[in-house]
Amino acid sequence: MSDVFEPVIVGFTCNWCSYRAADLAGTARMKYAPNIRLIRLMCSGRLDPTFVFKALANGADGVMITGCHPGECHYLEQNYKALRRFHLMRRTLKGLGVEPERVKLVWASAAEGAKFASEVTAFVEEIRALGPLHWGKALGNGSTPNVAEEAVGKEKMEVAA
Amino acid sequence: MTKTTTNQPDGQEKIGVYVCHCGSNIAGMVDVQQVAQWAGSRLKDRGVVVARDYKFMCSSLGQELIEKDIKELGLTRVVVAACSPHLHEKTFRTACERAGLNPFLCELVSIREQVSWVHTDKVVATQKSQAVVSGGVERVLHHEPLEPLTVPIHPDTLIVGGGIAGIQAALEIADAGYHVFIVEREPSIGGHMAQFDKTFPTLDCAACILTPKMVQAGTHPNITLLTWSEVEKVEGYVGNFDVTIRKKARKVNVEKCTGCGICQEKCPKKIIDDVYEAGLGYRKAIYTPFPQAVPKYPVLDVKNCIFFEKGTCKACQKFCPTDAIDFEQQDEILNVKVGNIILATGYDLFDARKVTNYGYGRLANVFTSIEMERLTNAAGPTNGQIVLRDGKTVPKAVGIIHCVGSRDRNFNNYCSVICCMQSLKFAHLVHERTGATVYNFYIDMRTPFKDYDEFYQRVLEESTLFVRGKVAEVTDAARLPGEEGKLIIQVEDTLAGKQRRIPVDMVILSTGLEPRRDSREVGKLFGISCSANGWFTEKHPKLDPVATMTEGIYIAGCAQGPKDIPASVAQGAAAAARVLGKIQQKEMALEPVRASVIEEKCSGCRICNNLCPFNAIFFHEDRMVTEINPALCQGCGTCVAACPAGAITGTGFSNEQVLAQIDGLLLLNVGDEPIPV
Amino acid sequence: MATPQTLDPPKAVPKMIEDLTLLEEVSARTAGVSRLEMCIQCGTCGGSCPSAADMDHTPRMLFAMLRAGMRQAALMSNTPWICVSCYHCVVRCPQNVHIADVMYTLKGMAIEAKLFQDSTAPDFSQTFVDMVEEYGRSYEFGLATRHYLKHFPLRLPGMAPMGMGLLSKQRMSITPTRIKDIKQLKAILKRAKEIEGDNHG
Amino acid sequence: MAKYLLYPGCSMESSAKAYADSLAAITKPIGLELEEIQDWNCCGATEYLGISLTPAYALITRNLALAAQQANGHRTVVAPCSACYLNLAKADYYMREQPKLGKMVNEALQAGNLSYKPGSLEIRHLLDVIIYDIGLENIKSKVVRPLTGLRVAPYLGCMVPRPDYEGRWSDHEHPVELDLLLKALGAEVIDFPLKTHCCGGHMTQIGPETAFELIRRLIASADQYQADLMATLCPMCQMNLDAYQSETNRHFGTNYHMPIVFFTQLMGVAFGIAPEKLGFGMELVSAKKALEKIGLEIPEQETLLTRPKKAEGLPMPKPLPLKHQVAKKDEVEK
Repeated sequence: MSDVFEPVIVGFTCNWCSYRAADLAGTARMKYAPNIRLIRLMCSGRLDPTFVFKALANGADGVMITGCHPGECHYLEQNYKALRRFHLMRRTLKGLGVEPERVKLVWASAAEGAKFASEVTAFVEEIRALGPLHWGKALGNGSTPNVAEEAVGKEKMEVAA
Repeated sequence: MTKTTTNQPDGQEKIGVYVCHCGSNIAGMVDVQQVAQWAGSRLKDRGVVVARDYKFMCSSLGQELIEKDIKELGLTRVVVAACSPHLHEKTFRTACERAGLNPFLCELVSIREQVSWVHTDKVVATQKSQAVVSGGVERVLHHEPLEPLTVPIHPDTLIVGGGIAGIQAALEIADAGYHVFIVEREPSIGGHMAQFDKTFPTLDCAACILTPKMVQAGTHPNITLLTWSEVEKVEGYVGNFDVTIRKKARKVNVEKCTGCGICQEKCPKKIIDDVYEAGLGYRKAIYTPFPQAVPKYPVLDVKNCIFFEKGTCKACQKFCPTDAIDFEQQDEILNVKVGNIILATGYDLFDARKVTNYGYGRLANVFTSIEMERLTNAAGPTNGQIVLRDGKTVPKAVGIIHCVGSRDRNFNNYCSVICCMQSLKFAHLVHERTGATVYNFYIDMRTPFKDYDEFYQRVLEESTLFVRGKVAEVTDAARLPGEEGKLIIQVEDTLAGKQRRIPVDMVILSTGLEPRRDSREVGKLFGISCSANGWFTEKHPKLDPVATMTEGIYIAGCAQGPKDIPASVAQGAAAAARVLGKIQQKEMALEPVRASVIEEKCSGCRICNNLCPFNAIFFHEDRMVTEINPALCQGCGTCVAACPAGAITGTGFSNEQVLAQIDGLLLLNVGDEPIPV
Repeated sequence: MATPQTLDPPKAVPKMIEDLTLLEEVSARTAGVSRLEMCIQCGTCGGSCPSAADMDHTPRMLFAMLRAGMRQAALMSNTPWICVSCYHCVVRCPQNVHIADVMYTLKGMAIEAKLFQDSTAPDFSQTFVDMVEEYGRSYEFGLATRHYLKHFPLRLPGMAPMGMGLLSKQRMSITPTRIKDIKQLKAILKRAKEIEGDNHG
Repeated sequence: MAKYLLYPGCSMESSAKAYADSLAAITKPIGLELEEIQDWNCCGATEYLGISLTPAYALITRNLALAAQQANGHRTVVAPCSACYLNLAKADYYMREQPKLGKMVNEALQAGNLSYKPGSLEIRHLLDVIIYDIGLENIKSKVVRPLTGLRVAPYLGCMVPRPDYEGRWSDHEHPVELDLLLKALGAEVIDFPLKTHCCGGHMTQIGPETAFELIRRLIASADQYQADLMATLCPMCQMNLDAYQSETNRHFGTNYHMPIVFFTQLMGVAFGIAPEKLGFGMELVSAKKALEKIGLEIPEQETLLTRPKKAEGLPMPKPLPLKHQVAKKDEVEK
């Protein structure tokens, strides 16, 4: 193994579009960086900011959120809510001293396997350039930092507002 | 097959892990034996009591393996690492169920589409597979046994749109013995097809094949025809929709009207008919759009009626032999209960005036395809004579331009499907009726279905001149001798590699199809989504083309995307078959991926109340708590993520499940110690 | 002992070597996002072009040549030089290819590779640019006389009345205007040329 | 502080002096305040872009950088010349579309201690500002000598309505803005089919035969419609059609006499400003005879080439509604 930093990325996908895009990338045998591990949600609107902070705290170096294109949400418009949460999350991360670029939002329809693959590879390179996060270790293993949890609560109020 | 380990459980849960080779599809890139071995030893503390790998888990032998372990080892949870859950989730859930385990205690994780097929390093791919399995194991620990929800299905059906797709669907369901409501916005059913003259590739007369179906729909005892009506509100959910329909005032008492047509004859107000005659002909203020209209009752166009404008006239009333004209008639609001809804709302035509370089609206003898349909129609404004806009001159040379407004990023970037064949049909009709020289300008000739290319061959035989090139402009600015008084089509003949200027007398623009201008509002009304272009989105583009993401709502015809008559009819029938299947079941099971409120935790903040696109969340003012209707909830989980009190939980995708999966996925990254639960 | 047989070397090398980097290079050197690779060969450009009759290849054909990697033939084509920048093709192109800007790129590449059939157009551009670089403003009188003397000496007598007309009507100045801070402009252009060289040198 | 920054362009000082003079004469009556960008340089016309990318864009953008410095809160740069307008708009647009280009250009500008943030200025053509900000009602109210009886061919040329990155014009092919303005001045505006076709651009310099054909098409068509003159808004168009008209006549053996004037000159006439203050007389194809027509009776109609009015036969489709709202008088005052 080389000494190149291999980041670990957690990817959140929507059951209807981006998870199917990942399936399509597979069916079409498109190659992309192996650093991503996917979690299937029903909708990007399901993404609780806690999930992102938890992933980063538990050793992920980056989080990729994927959902249907604006206007194409299978639940009509919930991806817009994901978009708003995404911006708030980036702001919160910045406040916590983490590069906001570690969280990325990508729209990918079920037909966009190629886009999904290239976005993953590109994001891995972006995170590689940022270097390891080591957030979890600094804050004690495994548990979501309290600051983040508080921020999450506050954020929810803002999203709903 | 290698059986790796059998552990004695020390926790309450006993998990079985099954790693599939999928022949060499997975085993070629992932060391499946190592994954199974690793799971058996490393995840022993997490409750894994057995971990196996097997050549084809989805085979009956593979499934029996799981069933046997459940029975013999008393497994309480199952994780299968194989292909995408979209492929075989149901297979393995069913296997569990057969062995007496609640099917929702099984988790399928993908190591094929998301690992072996997309990565190239076996060591890394194997590591990733381990992480994915670990994520599945952590997640499955938080699964709960679920029971599917069942709802009764009301046997009546609502069909919105009375074009050929809607008519077909209605007849299929009505013939099967169930009641159908057709809601049509226009005064008559028939849709666009009623405007056409001939239909490709057989050149059947459109009216000859459509009219019998219209009559059938109009007289069928199981069909309630609601023309000149629109849906205003849809409430409820699959099996139990409450629909509010506005029946616009016709100003004609249909109980008395015999459809004799005297009112239309006597009405003194003549108006350009923008709908049925595509602006080429006229109608009266009281009218039926065409002679074969179903129902036969006319509609009074209040906006253009002299009586409503000036307070005098009433010619229609004076001459009506049955006293059917009722100026006082008001809109009616109807409420109907239906179990399923089919949307067959059709399309709008692209507005050719937007392509200013083709001069439609500026140059008199540039026509659109729908105008051409009316010109060729024997019942049209010229009795089927193909003439210029002066109403008399027969053209000697005609240019037909394909792809107008389609396959063009300045307008619509999709192919409208029907235009090539439509253009060939016009080429044939112009040739047959005028003997004119006909040019067809195309980018690519698309004639893919049964007998279509044969029709192309026929038009070629008729000496139609085909020019491969997208027309650059149509102009009346003569530059060369022979161009004066003509329309000049300037185009690059791409096969000859030269710019050409071709003088013609008449230009026909084969305009594309567009989603209805109000498709987004209609989609919202019925709770379904539209593609970026505005077509209704089907549940699956290949395997579920007439269902939508909302249970109980189906789509058919051009509302789903551009298509020709055979395809529209097929979709109408397909949607009907789906609806009949549902009606026959009498009740249906819903996927139990639903959100619910833990009332003790709910603070009554109402943050979630406005987030639900399906109106499944309602608030109890008296108790100050929120509740979710499980039949309306579609399980997106937005409210779960938004609840600041953590009072909403989503079955199948609960916070605990997702957080545990994160833990599992990152197991290899947080030291090498077991994760505290 | 048999004489060893030797194979004759091929008498001629294949005439055309496909250069598949050409399209990419042209696209990369064009301002904005050229979308050149999106061309569907529909011919809207060739049909729209007011000067297509004088072109060796219609723009569409030229793009096919770029795709086929015909570097020499594409850069030798007079097509970009005949382009009048009327943007008819650009607004009509169904794929939104930046056709006019691709033409500018091809001119630059042709000059760089010294591939053109007739130096009139490149000279005109170069003379114009030289004057702008010198004065910061264009200098029509100097440009016209220099250009016509070199390329259309026979036409000059015919043009003279026009030139005299413009002069007498004060529509042409015999002396050039210079901007105040020409030093600043020259510094900017010097740096710009260095950047351009680093990119495509 | 003027509301608009003016980028005059090189031609306004020489070949298009009539444009500059007439513009100066009409700004006051219509209340258009223009402030010239200090020490602006040539935009490179259509030539520099064909030589080298970064220098060409740096040359253009220096003007935007200077304008932004001078802007003082106002964002609009007005260019009366089509090529200048397009080059400025194009640089601003492409630097946004392709940030790499913006970076390279700013690196170059750095050498002159300048910088420009793409998108910070709004670049508009003079006609756009007159129609959509000043407004037709306002202009109509200033007309004291309507151009009644003068048949004018509105001629915009290429680079104003195309490529139109910001969607400012009613159409790429048949925009109505110039027609509306000339009609407001009382002129009889012909439905000129070639109103946005090309005048030949720089081909008069490098391939005269190509250019002569393009000039012929325009003049012949305007002549066919019996236009008394053509009104343009571009110095290059005016130059090509006016100065090369006799050469074109000689080339084809024709005998056209089609005066080409700037629309601002006609505005001045309608506002009652003396022709000599408007640069009349500078055109090589004299507009004298055409101008004599103003105020005289309308010539015979029957031979005029116009599109047939629909009287019988099949009805025509309705025209597409205008994309933008032309400003009303009171809106401008706000």
